[in-house]
Amino acid sequence: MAEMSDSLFFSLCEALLFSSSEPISETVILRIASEYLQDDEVGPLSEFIEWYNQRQSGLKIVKLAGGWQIVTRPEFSDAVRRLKTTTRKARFSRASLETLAIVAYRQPITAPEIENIRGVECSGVLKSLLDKKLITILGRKHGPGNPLLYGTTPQFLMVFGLDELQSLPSLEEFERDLADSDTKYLEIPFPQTDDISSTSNLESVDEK
Amino acid sequence: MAEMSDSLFFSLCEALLFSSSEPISETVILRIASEYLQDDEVGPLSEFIEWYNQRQSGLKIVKLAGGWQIVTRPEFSDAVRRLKTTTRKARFSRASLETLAIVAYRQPITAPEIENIRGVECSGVLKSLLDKKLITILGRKHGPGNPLLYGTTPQFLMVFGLDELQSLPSLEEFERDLADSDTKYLEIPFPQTDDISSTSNLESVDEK
Amino acid sequence: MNRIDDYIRIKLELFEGPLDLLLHLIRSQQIDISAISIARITDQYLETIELMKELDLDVAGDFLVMAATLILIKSRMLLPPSENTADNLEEEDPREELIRRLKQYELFKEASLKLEDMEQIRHRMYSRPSTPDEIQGGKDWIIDVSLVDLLTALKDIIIRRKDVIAHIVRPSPVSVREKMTRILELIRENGTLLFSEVFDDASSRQDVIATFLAILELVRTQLIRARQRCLMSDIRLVLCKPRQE
Repeated sequence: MAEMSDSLFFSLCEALLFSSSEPISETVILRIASEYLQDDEVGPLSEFIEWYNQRQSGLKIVKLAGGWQIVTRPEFSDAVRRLKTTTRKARFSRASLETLAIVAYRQPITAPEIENIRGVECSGVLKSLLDKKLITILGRKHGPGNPLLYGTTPQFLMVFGLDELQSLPSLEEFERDLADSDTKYLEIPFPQTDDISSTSNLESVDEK
Repeated sequence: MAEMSDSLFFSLCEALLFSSSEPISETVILRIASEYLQDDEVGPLSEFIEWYNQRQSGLKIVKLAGGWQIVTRPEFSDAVRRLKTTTRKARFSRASLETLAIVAYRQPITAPEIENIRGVECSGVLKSLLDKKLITILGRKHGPGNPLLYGTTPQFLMVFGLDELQSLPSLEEFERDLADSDTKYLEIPFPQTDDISSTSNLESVDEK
Repeated sequence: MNRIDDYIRIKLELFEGPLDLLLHLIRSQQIDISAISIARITDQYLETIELMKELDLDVAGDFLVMAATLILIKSRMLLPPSENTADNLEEEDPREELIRRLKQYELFKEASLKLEDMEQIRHRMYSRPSTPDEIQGGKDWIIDVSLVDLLTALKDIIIRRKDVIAHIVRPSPVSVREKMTRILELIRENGTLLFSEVFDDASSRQDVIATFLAILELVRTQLIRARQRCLMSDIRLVLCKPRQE
């Protein structure tokens, strides 16, 4: 529990984080705190975050795209969604997710390189990912044709709940998982069909 | 202080109020709470508000326009305002983006030339781009009126993550990757060189 | 069309591409990717493609390319080892490249499933809605704009003003026309200009290229002439006499 001397700092941090709809960097928080508080009142941010996240609350602080942000706890997501009239956006198609995964792990990468890995043409998917600002153009590759290079954006980190790219699970982990799970193949007789709503009634056939 | 039985209700209320930018009525809060909690867990809202407002915090709940809303406490308003001026985003208007694009791709260029391309007057937009240090004055063009010549700045390169101006992708390259079948931009006669007919050669030489 | 056909159709439509289909065929055989029998997998693959055609599914070119690749590998597997490599070199497994690609694809497919999970967890956490006062200018700008926005803006202008302009989309910051003007000025001032001098104020490779193209263009349009006293001597640029003279 926080001591009284921390309280003003804690309250200021809470007010700052609350008032922003986007992650704020530690530097900005501490700079503003030091402008409004005595030096000895400004504590390390980690102390505030630890205190905040262990209280009984509907909220928690997470690190996203390099900054800190207050979000609602996942267990209240259904209730919060009831409040919002907006329905859940369409989830990502498998094509988008595959392409994003390739861009995320192999960036900077060119369109032909992505297509080579996926084995299919991907211009439509790239366009939709660019429109959603999940990927962007990083420049050009030096070499024949100087093709454009793509990479992920801070928005990608935000949407997938990542602090930084290094927080992505390593590909070696997947390799290990795949090696361990040779026997699980039978359980997945066909690709998952959650992208296409019309298959929901057919899923049951699958399970019979 | 809240008893344990209230905690879930309190947390839910906090999550709901947090996630809304507008006041929520007591009726709505209690209705949603009763959908997600046991009857005996849902307490009177006033108890939650009283508890919330007496904690040491940077926030408080106020009644506004017939509903309840979390706001930052007045004593932190300067700091919050400071945060907003620090992290405000320069959202680009269409006019700014278009002007910036023309300057980037046709620099050095004069205001009349930009206006000729955009078909509208753009002194205000140019001023705002100058203020943002995305463009700068490169000199004057020799000719009638000696108009100012504009070009992009190192700040421009930083914002767009480019190492040099030559890395700016051409629209053709962009379209090639995205191969947008609806809109055949490639059919638009491209560098139709008022310059010279051999510009297309320049492009290909560039890429070697 | 009956329910089973519908079912198969939907399943087939769901394959992301030839690699996805192959991976599925391999998984349903419960074998390791490295141990695939090309003959068997090729037959199954071709059958599936046939089925897709029967169901009037649009079989994309990518699927057919893979079919050809499989048949090629199959035929190479049937060939006896060639004589000149048999002695010292291990004959390369014709399946090698395909196996490598399948494994790579499988890895990213796995990664994409993980991304999906991550997105679902993230989506259950709501942040504060943004308010209008967060937008617009402040002192330290965080500029929320990308190259894609820039290109899109450019595209919009072109579409809107297509009749008026079609010449704004070259990313070359060095204008050949400017170089032409500059060279003409220099020649007019000095009466003549050495080819080597022209490049003195060229600041970059782009600049050199633009200057060179400017000279070619000036020569082509007969505004200047290039003269050389003897082989290997410096080229001298002079103005052409106006035609009407």
